[in-house]
Amino acid sequence: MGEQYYDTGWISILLVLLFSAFVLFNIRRAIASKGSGKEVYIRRIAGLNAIEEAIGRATEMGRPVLMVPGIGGLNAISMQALNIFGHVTKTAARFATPIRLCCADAAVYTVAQEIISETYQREGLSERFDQDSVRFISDRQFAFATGVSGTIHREKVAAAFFLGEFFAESLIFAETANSVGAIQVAGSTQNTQTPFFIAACDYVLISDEFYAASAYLSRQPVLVGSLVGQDWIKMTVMGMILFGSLASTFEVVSGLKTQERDGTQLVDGERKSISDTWFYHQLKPDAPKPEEIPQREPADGVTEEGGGA
Amino acid sequence: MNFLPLAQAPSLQFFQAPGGSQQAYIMALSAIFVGLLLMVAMFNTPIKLRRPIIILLTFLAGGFYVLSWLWPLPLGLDASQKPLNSVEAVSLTLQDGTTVMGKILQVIQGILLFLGVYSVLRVHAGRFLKRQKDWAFSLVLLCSMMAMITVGYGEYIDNVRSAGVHANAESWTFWQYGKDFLFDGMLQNMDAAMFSIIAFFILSAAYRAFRIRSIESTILLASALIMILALMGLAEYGSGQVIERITGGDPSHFANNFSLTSIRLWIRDTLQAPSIRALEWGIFIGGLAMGIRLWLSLERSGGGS
Amino acid sequence: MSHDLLKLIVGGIATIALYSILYRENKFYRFFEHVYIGLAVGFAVVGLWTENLEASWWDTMIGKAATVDGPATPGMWTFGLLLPIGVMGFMVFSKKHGWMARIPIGIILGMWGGQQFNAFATEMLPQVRDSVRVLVPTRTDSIIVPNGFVLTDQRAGAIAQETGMTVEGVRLVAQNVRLNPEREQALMQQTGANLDQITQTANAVRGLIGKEVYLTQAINNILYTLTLLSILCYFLFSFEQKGKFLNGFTRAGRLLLMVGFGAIFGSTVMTRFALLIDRMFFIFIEMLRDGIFRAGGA
Amino acid sequence: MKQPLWMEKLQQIDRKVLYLMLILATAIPLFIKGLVIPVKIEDSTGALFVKLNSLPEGSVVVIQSDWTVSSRGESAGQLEALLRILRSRKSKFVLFSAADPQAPQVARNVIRRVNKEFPDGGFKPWQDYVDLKYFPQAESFASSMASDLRKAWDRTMIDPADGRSKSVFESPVLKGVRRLEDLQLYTIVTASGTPRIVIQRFGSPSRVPIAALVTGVMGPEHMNYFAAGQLIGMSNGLRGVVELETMMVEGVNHRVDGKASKAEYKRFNGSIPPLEGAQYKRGMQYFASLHTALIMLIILVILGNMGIFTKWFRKGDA
Repeated sequence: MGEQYYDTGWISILLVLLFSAFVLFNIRRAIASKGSGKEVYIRRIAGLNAIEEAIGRATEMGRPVLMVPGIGGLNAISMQALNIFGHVTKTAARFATPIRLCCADAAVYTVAQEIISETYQREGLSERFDQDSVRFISDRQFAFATGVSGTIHREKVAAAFFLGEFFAESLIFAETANSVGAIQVAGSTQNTQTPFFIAACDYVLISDEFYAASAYLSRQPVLVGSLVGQDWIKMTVMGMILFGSLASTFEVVSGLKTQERDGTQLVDGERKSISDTWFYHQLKPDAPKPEEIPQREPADGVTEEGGGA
Repeated sequence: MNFLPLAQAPSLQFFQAPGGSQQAYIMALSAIFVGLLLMVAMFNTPIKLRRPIIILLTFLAGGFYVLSWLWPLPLGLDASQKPLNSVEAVSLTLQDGTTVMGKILQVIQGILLFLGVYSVLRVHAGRFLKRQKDWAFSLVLLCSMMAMITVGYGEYIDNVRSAGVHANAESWTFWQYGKDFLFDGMLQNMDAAMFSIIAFFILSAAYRAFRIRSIESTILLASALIMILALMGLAEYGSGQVIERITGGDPSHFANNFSLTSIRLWIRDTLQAPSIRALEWGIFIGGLAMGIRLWLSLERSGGGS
Repeated sequence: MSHDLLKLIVGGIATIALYSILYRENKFYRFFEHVYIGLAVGFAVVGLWTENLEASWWDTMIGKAATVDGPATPGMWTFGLLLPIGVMGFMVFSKKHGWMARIPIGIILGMWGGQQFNAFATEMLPQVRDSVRVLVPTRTDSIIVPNGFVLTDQRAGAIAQETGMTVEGVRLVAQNVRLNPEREQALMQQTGANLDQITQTANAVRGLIGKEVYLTQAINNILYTLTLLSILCYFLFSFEQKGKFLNGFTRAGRLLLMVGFGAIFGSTVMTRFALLIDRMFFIFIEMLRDGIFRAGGA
Repeated sequence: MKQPLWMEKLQQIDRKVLYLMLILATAIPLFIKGLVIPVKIEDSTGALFVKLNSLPEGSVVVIQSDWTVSSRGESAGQLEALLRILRSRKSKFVLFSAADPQAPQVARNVIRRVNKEFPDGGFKPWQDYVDLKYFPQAESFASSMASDLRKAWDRTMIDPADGRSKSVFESPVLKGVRRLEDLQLYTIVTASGTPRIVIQRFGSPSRVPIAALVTGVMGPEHMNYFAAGQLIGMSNGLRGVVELETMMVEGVNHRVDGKASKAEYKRFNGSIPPLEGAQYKRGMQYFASLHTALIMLIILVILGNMGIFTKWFRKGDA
């Protein structure tokens, strides 16, 4: 049965399992160390203060805070964004700053509704929560963009948070918010949009920093531990590349693949290319060779010609 | 063992009913009814049990995909062949199950969409009924929504009734024209308009914010400029002409390494490619870590309270 | 006025209305904004049944009886249970039963989570493999990738046999494999071989050169590896990046990151402008020139 | 340190003026006919073109068309070019979308338009292509394609010969197709990240070669997949369209009277003659406008930085 894995590659499965173990181990470690004084450390991301600063300004001006969790479906990225928004809402609720949370996915809208109302409840400010402040606009990308920019214009938001999966609409939001003078904090896991956020927003969480931000703000041991686990994975990958490069370099430089003796003269054969090296092969399962495919009986009721349908 | 039985094998599993028969309708409707009853019964679930139920369902939903990833794939098995042994048979079942799981996800997401529609109705119908600011525009929104729904379903029903005869542009009826007008004429064009409006914003953002204040922004700008220049066939051609003057058309001349194309390719392959790759990896790794957290319901707001 | 022309004109007006936000927020824009969102939500409701639930829920649940077009497919009545699960999502507005909304949400998130393992394995690991580079030159007789190669007798003989040229001819071609028309003409005269043979030989020699790593290539590979590692290092969060070396390394990572972002910016600008050009084509050529004016003139 | 007035003014041009200038810059070149701008062939586009041109007659290619009118500017040109090349190879294709319910209709419009160019009427449904319409849930659809094409593509289509609707696997296109391995090429014309999903779910890249024709936004990201061999070819945005059109008109490494070709692809050993009757189309028509727009962008960035430049020079003086 083992040879079946030939198609998927043992190494890749082992690596993913190892990486998962890193994450789980560190989450355990973080939970265990919580409150013991020797908590798991994560460094502060430069400029995270921008979030507090933005809410502060909105409060001063008495204008709403806008939050957009991207247009992605319900997945971990939107969840992470909503976690951060929960944090933002907490502060906003205390100062009675109005909030607007615009969603493009109904499932995300459901979760947002729940998280935000829970935040108000926990702060004991349920009466300040307006269900309509969490809105579903449209699931169509640019209808959503139009709706959000309309909201920005008409409500003259003072602070805008764009965190999550953003695509082309990112710049529409950023420039519109800029034109009404809102302070903006943005972060997208879509790297294609980050340069536009860099160009147009006041503060940008680049790539991974987005994950780190929610861990840092919430200080949940699960998030902190997972972040450390991610670091371990990264370091392993870095090690793999370094080791792999050195090993392959050694293999390519040190020897020729074949050396044939032709009469009395030593003739150089083919030099190994990088794809012939041992390390490279570890991560590259080959497609099955024809002779490895076992012979099987035809299934019931299936003729050679007509097929199954 | 297959979830989706082959057409020729009508031996039904317990969760199946003969297609399109009265039995199928009755069983499906009773399943809905029993489900709703169960849901009402669940109102009284003790608080202690609530979280485990959610965690278990989350775990099962994700567990299917984890299992089908871990289970060995048969080598070159195709649909017309019998599996060799039980390992292959299970693998086949898992693969069939992928389609079913996909459908389940789609159905649940679909039903949740009503929540979104409910939100839209609440906000805009409320604004209209209470005659709040901009109530007229809310009315416009509701009307155009109703128009789209009417025409959309009208066309759908008309197509079903006429067995697709009206689908040809020659035999269109009111419904087809209506849908074409609202959808192709308006919605699609407005999509394209909003998409292309970004070009204006890029221009003003670049003019306003692309300042070479720090080393970072200078590098960003320089890299972008080289990319933009090299995208332009003319700039590329012009620089090619200059290089050709120097080399005299000799492709083995050293100066060829300094053409705009060569410089851009060098930057792309040596610096851009790894930097984009490193960024992507951060996201992949984060995705894996979050996948584990959500699947096992470790996160507070992920699955339970 | 024909349907097509009407469609064009309304599409054009809608486009201009949405563009008017560039001037300032106005009633014209606001009107079309609300039309747009209304149409989009309406379309979602239409698509919900016609594109989604009908096929993936109803037809699966009820199945199909056998017809001339095909055999029967059995109905999976168990799919009926999905409706109550979805309905649980509506409990989110109830304070008492709000927890039930987490059941459908949990299922969606669980499925997403479970898929990440496979996605990670098939997506990331081939890229790790591709990032392994040779960091040291394998030949030191040239700093840059040379234009030609001095072949051993054995090698030249093998190529000559393959291409049907003389051994001397092969050697002559191998001296400089960057061909241009003049050089090809000269080689054809000198060796008496035809153009195909010469290009074939040149390619064989290029293949040999490609297997070697020269100093400049090794430097590029080192730069590649350093860029990758330094940016990965920049995104490490579990320790303070202190120390001169580490600090410099991550700082370099941040700068190199900007090179990547610049490239993305440059390439994206192309798309954005291309889409605007297409809209201009729609308004000026399709609607005005070929639509209104031609229709008016004809 | 005060700047001259004109310089300050140049740094504070009103947004609205910029917008108007951009409209003019993109619209005016559209009215000029017959412009041809030379362009160099990228490796990724060259590889795609060569792969397409090595398809044997009657081979079956998949076109997963995942774009709608909103990205017409780039994707329409790509699909048109792809169809023209496939026609010249006498290839058959399977059309569907896994990203957007509207995408199949948009693709059908393109097919209709391209078909008008051929005297024999171009691609005929059922005979030359099958239209599988839209499959929701790209992820699970790709998984089920990887496990069993027949179950994944379980659709019917009307056979024009007798007017009955039959399983698509009875059509001349899919008659010999059972698994992914039976397809010669899998192309994805897209405005989003769908190639990534296909690469993920198909697993081993050797099962079927995958090529992507993406918008410029997705270009840099997908370049990674091309470099790692997960994609065998790629066309990047409008520029990719122009390159494809150039290769169609000029051929690849094709020489007339010993003169060097205008379209060279160095990694390719052979040469490909121009396609019969090939002309510059939409790509080249938009390319001039792209130039004016980009030049305007560059000038504006320089203007925006004038203040900083002058500061540098002043420092130099002092």
